[in-house]
Amino acid sequence: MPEITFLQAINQALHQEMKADDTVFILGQDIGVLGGAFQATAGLFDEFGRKRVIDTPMCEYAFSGLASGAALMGLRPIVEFQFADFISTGFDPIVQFAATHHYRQKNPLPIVFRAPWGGGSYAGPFHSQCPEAWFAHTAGLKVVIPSNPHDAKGLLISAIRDPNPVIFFEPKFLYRSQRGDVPSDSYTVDLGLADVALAGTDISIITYGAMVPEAIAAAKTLTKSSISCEVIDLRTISPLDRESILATAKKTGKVLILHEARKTAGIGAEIAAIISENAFEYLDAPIKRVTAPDTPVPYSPPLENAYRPNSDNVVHAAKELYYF
Amino acid sequence: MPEITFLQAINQALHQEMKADDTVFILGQDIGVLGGAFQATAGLFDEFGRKRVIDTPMCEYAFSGLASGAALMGLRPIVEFQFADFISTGFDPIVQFAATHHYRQKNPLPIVFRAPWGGGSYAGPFHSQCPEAWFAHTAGLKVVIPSNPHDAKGLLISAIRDPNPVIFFEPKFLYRSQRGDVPSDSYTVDLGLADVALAGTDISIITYGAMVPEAIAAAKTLTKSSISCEVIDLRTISPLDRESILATAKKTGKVLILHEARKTAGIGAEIAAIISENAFEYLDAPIKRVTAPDTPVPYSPPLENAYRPNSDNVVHAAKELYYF
Amino acid sequence: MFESDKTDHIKLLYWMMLTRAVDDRSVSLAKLGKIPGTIFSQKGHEAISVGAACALSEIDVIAPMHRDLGAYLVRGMTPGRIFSQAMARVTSPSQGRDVNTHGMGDIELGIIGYVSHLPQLMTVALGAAFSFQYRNEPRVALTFTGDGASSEGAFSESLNLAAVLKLPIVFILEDNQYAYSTPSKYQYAITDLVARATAFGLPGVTVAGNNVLDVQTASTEAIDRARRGDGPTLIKANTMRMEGHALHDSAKYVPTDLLNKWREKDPIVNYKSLLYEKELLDEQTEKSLIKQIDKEISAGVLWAEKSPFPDPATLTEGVYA
Amino acid sequence: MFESDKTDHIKLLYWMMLTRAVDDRSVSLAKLGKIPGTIFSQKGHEAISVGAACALSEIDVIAPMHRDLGAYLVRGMTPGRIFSQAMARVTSPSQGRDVNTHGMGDIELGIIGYVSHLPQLMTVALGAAFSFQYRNEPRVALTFTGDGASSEGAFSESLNLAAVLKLPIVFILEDNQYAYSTPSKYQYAITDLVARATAFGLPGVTVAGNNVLDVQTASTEAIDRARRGDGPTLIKANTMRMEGHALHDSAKYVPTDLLNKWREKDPIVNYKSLLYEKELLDEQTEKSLIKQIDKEISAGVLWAEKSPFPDPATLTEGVYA
Ligand SMILES: Cc1ncc(C[n+]2csc(CCOP(=O)(O)OP(=O)(O)O)c2C)c(N)n1
Ligand SMILES: Cc1ncc(C[n+]2csc(CCOP(=O)(O)OP(=O)(O)O)c2C)c(N)n1
Ligand SMILES: [Mg+2]
Ligand SMILES: [Mg+2]
Repeated sequence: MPEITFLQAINQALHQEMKADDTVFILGQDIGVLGGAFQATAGLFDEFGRKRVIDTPMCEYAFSGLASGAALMGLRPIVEFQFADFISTGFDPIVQFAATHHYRQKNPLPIVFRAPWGGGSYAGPFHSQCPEAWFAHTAGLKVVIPSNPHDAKGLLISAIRDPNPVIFFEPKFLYRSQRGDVPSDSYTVDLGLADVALAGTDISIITYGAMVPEAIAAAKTLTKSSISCEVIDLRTISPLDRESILATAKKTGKVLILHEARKTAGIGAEIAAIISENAFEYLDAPIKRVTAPDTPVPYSPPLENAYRPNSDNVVHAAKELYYF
Repeated sequence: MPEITFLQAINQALHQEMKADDTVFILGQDIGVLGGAFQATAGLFDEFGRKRVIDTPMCEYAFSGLASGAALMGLRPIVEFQFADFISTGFDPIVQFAATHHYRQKNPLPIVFRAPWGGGSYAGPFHSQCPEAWFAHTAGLKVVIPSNPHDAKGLLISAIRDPNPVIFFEPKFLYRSQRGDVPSDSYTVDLGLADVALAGTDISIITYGAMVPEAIAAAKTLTKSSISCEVIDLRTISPLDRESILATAKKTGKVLILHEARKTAGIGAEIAAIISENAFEYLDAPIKRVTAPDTPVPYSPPLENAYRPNSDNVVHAAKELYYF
Repeated sequence: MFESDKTDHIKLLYWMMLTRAVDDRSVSLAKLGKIPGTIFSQKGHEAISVGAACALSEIDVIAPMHRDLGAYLVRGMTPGRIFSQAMARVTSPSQGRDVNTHGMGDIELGIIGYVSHLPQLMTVALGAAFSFQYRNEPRVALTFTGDGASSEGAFSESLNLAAVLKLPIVFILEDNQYAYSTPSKYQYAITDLVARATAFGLPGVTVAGNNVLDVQTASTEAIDRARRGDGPTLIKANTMRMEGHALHDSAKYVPTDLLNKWREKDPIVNYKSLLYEKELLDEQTEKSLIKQIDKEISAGVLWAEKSPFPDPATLTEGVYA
Repeated sequence: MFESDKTDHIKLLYWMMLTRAVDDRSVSLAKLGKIPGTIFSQKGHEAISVGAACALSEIDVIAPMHRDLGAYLVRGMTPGRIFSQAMARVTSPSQGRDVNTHGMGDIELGIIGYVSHLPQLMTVALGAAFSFQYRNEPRVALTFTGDGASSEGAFSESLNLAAVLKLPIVFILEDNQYAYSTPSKYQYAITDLVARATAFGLPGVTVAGNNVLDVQTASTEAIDRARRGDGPTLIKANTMRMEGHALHDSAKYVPTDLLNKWREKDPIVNYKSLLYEKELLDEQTEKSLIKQIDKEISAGVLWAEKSPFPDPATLTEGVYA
């Protein structure tokens, strides 16, 4: 299997699905000739032309709504937001129309809303956001955040084939920093299933996205202290894989939840709630959340470095849990 | 003290603050001659004129942004959304500009974004929403949801005087159904402080908004089974009153969280997380959440009645907790 | 305009009368406490929704708003299903999950149900039009919006995107001079909203919204244009909302003079007179229309009332496909 | 236009040269790895931001976007603070919390800092204008936006709301023919964006955006109008973005011919020639300008480089006032 970057994996998934299914098309800002701000759509324009690779005007509201109408008529739109931060501009038609349509009208609505997501590159408060909790709290949407090239490709293909609106966030910090073995053929990774990224016995680290490598790095460090960590990569944020979450909590009895998004009412809160409701008797220590603080994402490197959790924070928190 | 309705309490707060401070003005749809869809602004137009009571065009985005500019220049805008459901249309300037401005630029930004909120009146998926978790997850906003006429008036006056953007949701189910003693003079109820609506020893019911009366009704029923409930009315949803939450959890060791909003990644999740992180050793039973399910708000009475938690659900869940 | 044969005229009249009858009956049902939610008044808008819908082919798609009952009926939604939607029954297009005309879509009939957020459906309609263009189908999307909704960003974005992509879509702006209680002068600062079209690069047409033939003619032209691949059109139809915004609005804020002036222009009364004048309608036909409509309405109400409410056990079904 | 005295012309030239110098130096600093974030190129836009800002009074307020470095400078923001913002230092207007020109506001200088979401700041600027009207102050808000941003709903809502409320505001649309890689023809379907003004009920004016005097004259008229209480104006300034969208954009998608054509129209070179021609500038003055600017830039860089980074311990401070 060839080793490729996270970004190439995304690009491959788009290529292959567009080739395989001519109802798939993609629209967004600067995704055509430019190939997208991050080159995720590179080559698509040359291969599929303006008909299927549409550089839109700047109008997140209208093109997000357009996706719903096209999906209703049997197409499979992929919408790219230039940054996840700009999904707030197209928020209304996603959370009101797309999210509720099937419940109210019973028509499938296969749409993928993609966006480069998250921080780590000193891009400031408006090019670093992690808005997944807004969408996880909105019934009717799926939310997916992959952590490695293999999953990125397989999950994106699943998302495109899914009959529901899927918010697909791509940790842009991993775009070029993460390489991995990725089958060249088309394949899927099921939505809704977490992955045991690392098996372990003492502490469960439940995480997703760009924090998965941090968790794994921390777990490696912790083995030196003879602490065995299980790392759960959620992959799908909504709906959550409750079984995997509860299984690991019951197994280790010590849970550390890790995410890059802000703490309050984030995904970590939901995971903590699920565990404290359903695996209370199995817990040997309080649940711990390692997350960004409740502030905007600051720009300056010393600030963003302090803002964004990393493997050191995880090691520290895991030790506290272990010696509780 | 005169007994007035929740709606009259809101109306009084607006009147008195506009009278007391001529930097306060209010804008929104149909709030002038009509007095608002629910009559919350009745009489303001006659008293203060079009200059300070502004019927805007339909443009939630622009008028939400306008509020920030006016606040920057020393005014105290109050924005009314016709329903909380429509705050998603003005979402972008609230979560991007208003929420982050002080952190980035250090200027106070005194704005109140008000809206009739929540269900219970068979108004369907788009006139019944409870979107507070979106805003609680957004750093830099305060979120307030009162449960009775007295607090409604005092909290609204505090919100207007607060130097930060405050999302102020008014349970419209209570507008006319809740009456209570309200001082005619101006007074404040501090933001950020929960209220012990009912003291008790066996079970803590942590809730807010239109669920407070349901919790109190349930608590009364439960006394017949000799179960003593403490009802905590959060009042401010963001930032949460962690001390009060932890105090009651530690006191009773059994926590039931109740809200009208959907479950996943709702405020209840954050409360459960706070407790399981900080009062783990005090818990005698798993935390329980009684909330709406993860669906849009359905219209048909049998569906909405099943969707929206009520005192029966609370009684049932509390008994389970009690006999755990 | 009078070249089309008699039946077409009778059909237009029939649809408008049926629209009003459904509206009137809904109001009575509401007064009887049989409708848990609210109802948006349709009076004054019948010629717009009927005229425009009658200009479409069966293969086309509409995305209506809350004053387009006529368009639903023309597309084949039965009065029974409309009543059952209002009465929150499981037989309704939203299975009792959505309120009044909200979410009253039926893809089989080429109707996209709307959400409250105005004019969000315009953006959805763009997508339907896009799919037709994408697949090279000779189909058209037609969507309605209001004068108030024209101030929302979504309105402008939609006109612009439709023009840039040259989509086969027709926008009908129902200018009834009010958005709830807000009159035009507090909504926009121009004399005629049709100017918006030009500013975004599509043709704009103004029609007398109370004249069903004018609406139909303008719609037909715009639809033909779209079908030919020549892109979108904005049709602004002038009318007046003759009742309150919704059930509980007494609309005291509307000057009586204005209402009186527009009462003279009732789209149904005037059209009927015109047909009598042109001898395209006689008393017997009118009576039989009334009778037929009465029958349909009664049957519809009966059917809706007999329809069950949704089972609470189904509450969480169907959030995902 | 040449009635104003020599110093005014020299000032305009000075501000444009300073703008370019800050821009150029920022690019070098970035190449040296001293700027963690990115930088938006300013080349081509100097006459617009400087001309418009120079038309304002001190009591007025600006809400700039990402190509208005000139306006910041004119309002009194020092090159040092601008460098320190780019270099993420605690002495910057955002105390190192926001990136490049984002959040580079200073209310004392009458500058409102922007957020990325375009053109959200237009709506904020409405509020500043509203406050002036509310308090009967003879002040004006001036805000800038781009051709791409004109497709966003917020743009249209802002024009409409400004016109309805007759706010003392001036909108400057910097039409540089591209929005990142997207050329005008995929952005809108009209020939001249100035048509948007009329459609929302405000006057629209087109100016040569590379001619600082034209920009200043048009701005002055619009500002006077706003100050008189006669409401908003949209000024569309034609120009060309001469570099990539931001630091790492090679802008290969821009035809070389187009760039060559506009290279001839460089706002600074041409203005300088004009001043020489009119004998309002001589070599000595030019040299001293260059020298002064060099000094300011060097001092600014030095100051910024000496400025500390923010202390991570302050991370969570100031979320609330
Ligand atoms: C985004 C949004 N804001 C507010 C509302 C509440 N609302 C419902 S109808 C209406 C007035 C609509 O006016 P117009 O577009 O002129 O249509 P009309 O009702 O007059 O036919 C308003 C403000 C809404 N539905 N959507
Ligand atoms: C709402 C929103 N969507 C996308 C972006 C990303 N973005 C930044 S600048 C830009 C192009 C802006 O074009 P224009 O308005 O013409 O200004 P210019 O950069 O050409 O001066 C885009 C798409 C953004 N800032 N805001
Ligand atoms: Mg109207
Ligand atoms: Mg541009």
